[in-house]
Amino acid sequence: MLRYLLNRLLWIPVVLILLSLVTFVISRLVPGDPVKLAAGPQARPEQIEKMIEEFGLDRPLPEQYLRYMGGLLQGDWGYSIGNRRAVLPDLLTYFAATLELTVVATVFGLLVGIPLAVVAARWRDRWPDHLSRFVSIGAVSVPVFWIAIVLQLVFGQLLQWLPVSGRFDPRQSYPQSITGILLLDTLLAGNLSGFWTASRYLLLPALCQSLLVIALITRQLRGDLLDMLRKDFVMVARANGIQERILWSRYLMKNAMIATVSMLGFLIGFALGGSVLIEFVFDWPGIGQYATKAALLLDFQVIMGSTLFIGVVVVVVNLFTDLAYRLVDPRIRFS
Amino acid sequence: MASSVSNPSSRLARWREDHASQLSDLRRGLFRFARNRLSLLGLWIVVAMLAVAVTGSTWVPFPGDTLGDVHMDNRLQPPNATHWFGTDDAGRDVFTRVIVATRTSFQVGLIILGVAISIGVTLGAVAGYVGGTPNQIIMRLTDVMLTFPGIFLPMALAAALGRGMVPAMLALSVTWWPGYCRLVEAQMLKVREEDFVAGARAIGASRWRVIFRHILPNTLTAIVVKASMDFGFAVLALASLGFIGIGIQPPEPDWGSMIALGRRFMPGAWWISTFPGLFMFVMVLGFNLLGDGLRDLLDPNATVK
Amino acid sequence: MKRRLQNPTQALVADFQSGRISRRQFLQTLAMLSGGVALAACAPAAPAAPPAASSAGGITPQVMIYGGSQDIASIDPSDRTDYSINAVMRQMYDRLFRFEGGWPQPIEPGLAQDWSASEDAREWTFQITDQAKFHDGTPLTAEDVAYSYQRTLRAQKQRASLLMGYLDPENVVATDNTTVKMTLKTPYGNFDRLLAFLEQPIVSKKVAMDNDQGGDEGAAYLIDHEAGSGPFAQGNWQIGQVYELEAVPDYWQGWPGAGRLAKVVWRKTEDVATRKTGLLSGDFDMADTISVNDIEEINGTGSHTAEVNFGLLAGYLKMNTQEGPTADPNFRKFLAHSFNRQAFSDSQMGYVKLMTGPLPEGVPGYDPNLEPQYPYDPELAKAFLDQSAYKEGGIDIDFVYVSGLDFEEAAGLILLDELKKYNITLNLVPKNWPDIVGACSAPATGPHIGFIFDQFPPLADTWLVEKYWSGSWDRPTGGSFQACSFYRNADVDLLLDELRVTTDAARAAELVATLQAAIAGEAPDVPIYVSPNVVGYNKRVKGYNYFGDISVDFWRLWMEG
Amino acid sequence: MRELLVDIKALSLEMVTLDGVARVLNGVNLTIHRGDLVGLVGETGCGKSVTAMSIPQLVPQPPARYSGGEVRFLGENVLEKSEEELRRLRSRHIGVVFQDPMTGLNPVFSVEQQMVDALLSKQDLLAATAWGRRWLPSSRMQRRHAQERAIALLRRVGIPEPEKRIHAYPHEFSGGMRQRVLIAMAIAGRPDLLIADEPTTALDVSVQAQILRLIAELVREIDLTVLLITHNIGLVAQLCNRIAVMYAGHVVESGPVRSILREPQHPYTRGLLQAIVTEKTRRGTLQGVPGSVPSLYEPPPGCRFAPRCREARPQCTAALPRSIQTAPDHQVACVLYEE
Repeated sequence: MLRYLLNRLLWIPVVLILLSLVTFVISRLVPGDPVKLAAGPQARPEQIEKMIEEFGLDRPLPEQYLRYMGGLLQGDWGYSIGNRRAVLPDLLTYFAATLELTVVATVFGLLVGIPLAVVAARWRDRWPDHLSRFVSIGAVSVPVFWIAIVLQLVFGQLLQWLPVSGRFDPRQSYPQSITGILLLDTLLAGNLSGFWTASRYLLLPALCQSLLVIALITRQLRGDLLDMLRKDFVMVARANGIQERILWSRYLMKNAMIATVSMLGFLIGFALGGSVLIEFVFDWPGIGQYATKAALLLDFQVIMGSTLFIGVVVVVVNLFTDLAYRLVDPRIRFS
Repeated sequence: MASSVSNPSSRLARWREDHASQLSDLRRGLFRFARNRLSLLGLWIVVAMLAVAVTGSTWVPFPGDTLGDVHMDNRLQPPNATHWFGTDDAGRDVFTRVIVATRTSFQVGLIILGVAISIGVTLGAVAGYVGGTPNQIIMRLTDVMLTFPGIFLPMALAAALGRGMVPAMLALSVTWWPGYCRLVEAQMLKVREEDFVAGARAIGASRWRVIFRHILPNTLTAIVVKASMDFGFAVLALASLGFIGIGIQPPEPDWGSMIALGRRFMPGAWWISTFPGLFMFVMVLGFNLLGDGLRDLLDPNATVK
Repeated sequence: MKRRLQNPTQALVADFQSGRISRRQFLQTLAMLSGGVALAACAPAAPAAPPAASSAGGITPQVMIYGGSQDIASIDPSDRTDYSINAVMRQMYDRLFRFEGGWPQPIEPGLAQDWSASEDAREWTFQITDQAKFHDGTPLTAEDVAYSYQRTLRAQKQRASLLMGYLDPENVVATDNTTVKMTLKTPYGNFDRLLAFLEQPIVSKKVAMDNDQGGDEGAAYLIDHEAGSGPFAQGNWQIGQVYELEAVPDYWQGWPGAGRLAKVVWRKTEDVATRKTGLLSGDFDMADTISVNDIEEINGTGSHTAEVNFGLLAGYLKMNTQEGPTADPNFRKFLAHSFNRQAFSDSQMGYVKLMTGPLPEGVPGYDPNLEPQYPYDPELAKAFLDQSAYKEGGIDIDFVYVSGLDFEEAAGLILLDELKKYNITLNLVPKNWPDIVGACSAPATGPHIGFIFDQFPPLADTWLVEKYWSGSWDRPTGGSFQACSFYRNADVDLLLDELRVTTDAARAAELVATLQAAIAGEAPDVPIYVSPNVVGYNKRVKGYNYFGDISVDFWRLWMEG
Repeated sequence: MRELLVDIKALSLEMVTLDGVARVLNGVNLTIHRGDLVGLVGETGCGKSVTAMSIPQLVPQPPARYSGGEVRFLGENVLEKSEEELRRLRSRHIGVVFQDPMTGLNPVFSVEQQMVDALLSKQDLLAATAWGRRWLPSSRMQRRHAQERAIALLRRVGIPEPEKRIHAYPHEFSGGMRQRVLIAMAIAGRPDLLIADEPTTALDVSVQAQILRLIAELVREIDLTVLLITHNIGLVAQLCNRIAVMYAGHVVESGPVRSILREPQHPYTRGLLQAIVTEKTRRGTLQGVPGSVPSLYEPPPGCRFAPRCREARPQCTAALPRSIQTAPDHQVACVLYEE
């Protein structure tokens, strides 16, 4: 276990170097003149030169990369030409919102997806299976930005049940930031009405984002369960007279949970990937929105920073799911 | 059995005999596929969409509306007998534009996957066949590319490459290959150990000949299944970029940008974005149902013994 | 358009802008008037009299939720770009002048109670009030004013550019506690208007220096902390999440309305439809940049108003006068007369003010009777086309615009539809803004036609120089997007050189008139329209008065309960 | 006469697959008396396992479908029993040991949990002690009790240090040990019948012998009746007292081990026995049965062995041969003995 952990940890710098190389290459493809944009329309030559120097764009590429890497390691991820702020603190702020959305969406997805998968496997090739198949394939097929708009239209504008944009009711006083995750912040502050408000704002975006998770978990887990059903231990359990109900709720459930844990990193990655469009539509101040705006503004330090940051998050999440999987699966835990 | 190789019927017969087990697998698969109503539904959707894509521009009521005609005196009409899906903010017929956009979607889907598969298969073949350091380099790069979730990377790349359809397609293509690369590499590693490759090498076939004649055809089915699923996703991804505002080229209609445009007129003129979204959903659903059915069909574990 | 001329200062400014009086007359009269105005303005702030007019009116201060279309990322007084940032800076800081009083922008005294220029318009002296104090309680002095300008000139960011042409940091000095003196590099008669437009916020020198990190003059701190003396102080402020302004009840200039606001919450909502929905559902009391498509719906509610005003945000089809078919003036005129303005106006529900020449209405010297005015006229267009080398058509030209802006796309589609008749293909090329800025660097990369919006101070020289002076694009660092016509006319260049330094108002007016005619005759661009500024608000909101900016001045607003 | 435990009469079973309907069992007759040790032999795919698993009704339906005959266990037709009755039958009366010990235990539960559950289930106590009720004092006592019994059982099947090993997870056991665990679970309810479906096929040769010895010991000690499924006639010869030979869904010959080994009567049985290498086998005389098993989708008419039979004659294909008693307790289904 320790050796494995060490091995994985040693790999991380290599992956990070490759990640930063990819993002660096992309950022150097940026055409036009972001510096000119940053300097403003009436910029004078000395302003532009000063900025080019500040960004180090006058240096040879390898040197630029080394400078960039050096900055990364010291927590200097450059600064945004769009909002004039340092990239890393902004990434951390926006990430809290994205994290909140992603975690809630993943939990949603699991809550719906796992039962759907179990039902599909239990009644294979019967109508529950077909239904779950249709739901999961439908969920990945629907353009997420479109369904988001439709939900806004229906629940926000026609029924007026739920708010359609932002994170919190502007009429209530905004919770003081402790973690940046509003659900947690309001709970920590004992602010139940705030918690309720934050949940209402979270509901629609999380629902949209969970679609992909539902789809993936249902298809994958159904397959895993069917594979398990073919295993002899199911037969042994039946031969020992263990009731179907207990077989499913106790034996297969645990196997399914372990299979789910092994997929968790993958799922969270997917949910994160969906955040770009969801945040765009719901005006959710997260990393997806930050990155989208940067892409439209050719804010290259932010493009680089947010892409890299998301890559790092996925690497870390994968590492943690791997560890979690190793902790819950006795086959690996005790070997 | 006739030994004359030139006789086509006997050649066919011999081919059938040689591939008897594959053929029977295929038969079984088709049976299973045909029994699955959802897969069939997917097939029909794809066929119908393809027909719409190919013929659409010849029968839509207002072909000019996709070529730059504007009718500012006819803006934002709700659906009616003339304009089944209503008109948009430039007075253009939404039905016409939705139908014609089907063709665009097919084109971009094909191009994106074509480029991605070419890159992925080539790199995967090299990695899987050559092994060693090249394999390590290619596969680590693949891992890294797969680390970026969703459209983060294509978005960054498309933005960097500039605006319009071509950069967007290029960005999607060059971020889409890792899946194929991994697939082909895994298949290569598996297949190259098998006997017939050893046999082909023993009779002195060149490396590349072995790759192209013997190994790649064996990975083809896996690629086809993946591609059929990916097609819908490629269309979705491009529309997503279009929605954000990267990768559109008016007056050519595009579902993603139509939805984005319609969003400004919500909820009053709901029809501008509702119909393109619905069409896109149906098409992607069709491809996914089909792909899912194909996967079942070609997955050896899925066939009942 | 609103012109409220009750106030003598405003009347004077209007006279000056329309060229009825010379700059010197203007300044002299203003100097006379300003004492009185200043007294009037200061009266409520005098320690003896409690300032809050609101309490007098008996209207309880309310919290206002404002739906803005942009985020407020940075509030560094030396680094401002977005309108949203200016909107809150205007509330947290005081400036030398105010101009929120109405439109066209009259200069009203702010911190500067009185000001004057030397004969050659190079030495400018400002008398600073001694009433103002920062939110931390320290009094605001001339030293803070001088420091604020120096700091911006040193930082060399964004809005500093216009100032840098006239000033170096050492040219700004505080000669005593209430006097600031600026010495310009070149004479400039309209310098006070430029300063008013630039709205340099006056920051507390002490706070900036106390928070200095490695010589950044407090930049890292001031990016999300204010150190100003304005009517509102910074409240709950979490970047990207929440921006709140808390009223300062005893603000030194008092509160001009019958009541005042207690607090303003700036709620960033980028999507235009969501902003409207939020307004109508009661989430917002007020929202800016409302779509013209939503005006009828909002006005139809009875409870809400969408107010349309036309300021100085003007859209042009800028044509590349150096490269491609558009280098031919006849072809440019053909394009100009081919653009169906009425159809475009229809596409914007009629909420446009079509332009007739290079300058928008509202800029002093604007000539409403200029010829030609580029009416839509296919016959005339055809005549110009026949004189060009492209009689037979068969060419492709690019129409570049900002992707996602539906009104720009509509303009492109209208032109595309028309040009098909002449066998000319118009490629609509949506680009993101930075790409356009980059492309406008040089004629070789510049688009054939670019749909570009310009906005300058209401000073004819700035408008004409930035857009039509060849030095604005033919320079080592490349041109700005405003000069994307790459216009070069030696005569025009000469006239512009003269305009920039002349201190004689009559000569200036003459030059502006000549320049407009000369430029319009060559059609380096097609002036299309002044974009409407639509602000929607609940009728409970009182005191709104358009003053040329997208956003509103919260200081003047109040809400009925 | 000893008690008749299992009586399978003319059992027919079909499998519905994508290729059509496979007639897997075609009128199988088989009897097992208490105390018997029956070896069920035949080639792969001949229906041995399906026949055996029909007794506790462990053949998944669908795809399987019983199309005729009956399976009587202690006189009652199991084909007519309800799911709950079957469950009791399985838990109390019949133990099953499967072929592959590697997948027979759930990898994510400890051996203890699985054995305790199995034991409680056999006493119908599992539902009452599971989930929410798990922490009730009575449940805990039941579980502790079951745990003690599980340790005793593990000790009995030859697992060293069972008190410690019981807490281990399946992957920590070798294949042989896992099979012992599975046997322990199978005999935990003191079943009337133990079905061992090729229990040693997946194991090393050295381990095979140990497992067989264990079964033999258990038979002696706890008076177990065993149905041993195997394709290894040698094994049957050593261990069993009766043999049933199956071919393509039909029992072609059955009888006492001695009788059949000495005088095999069905041509298939003879072929099978000739394929065995013994010390008497002379070089060059090793023979198998030529040809291959017929398709179950389109079985040949009449005797299914006829196409491969050296002694086939015209009437073989006319109808399925009757079962004929040729010696005491020795039946054969072949037209050769019809005269």
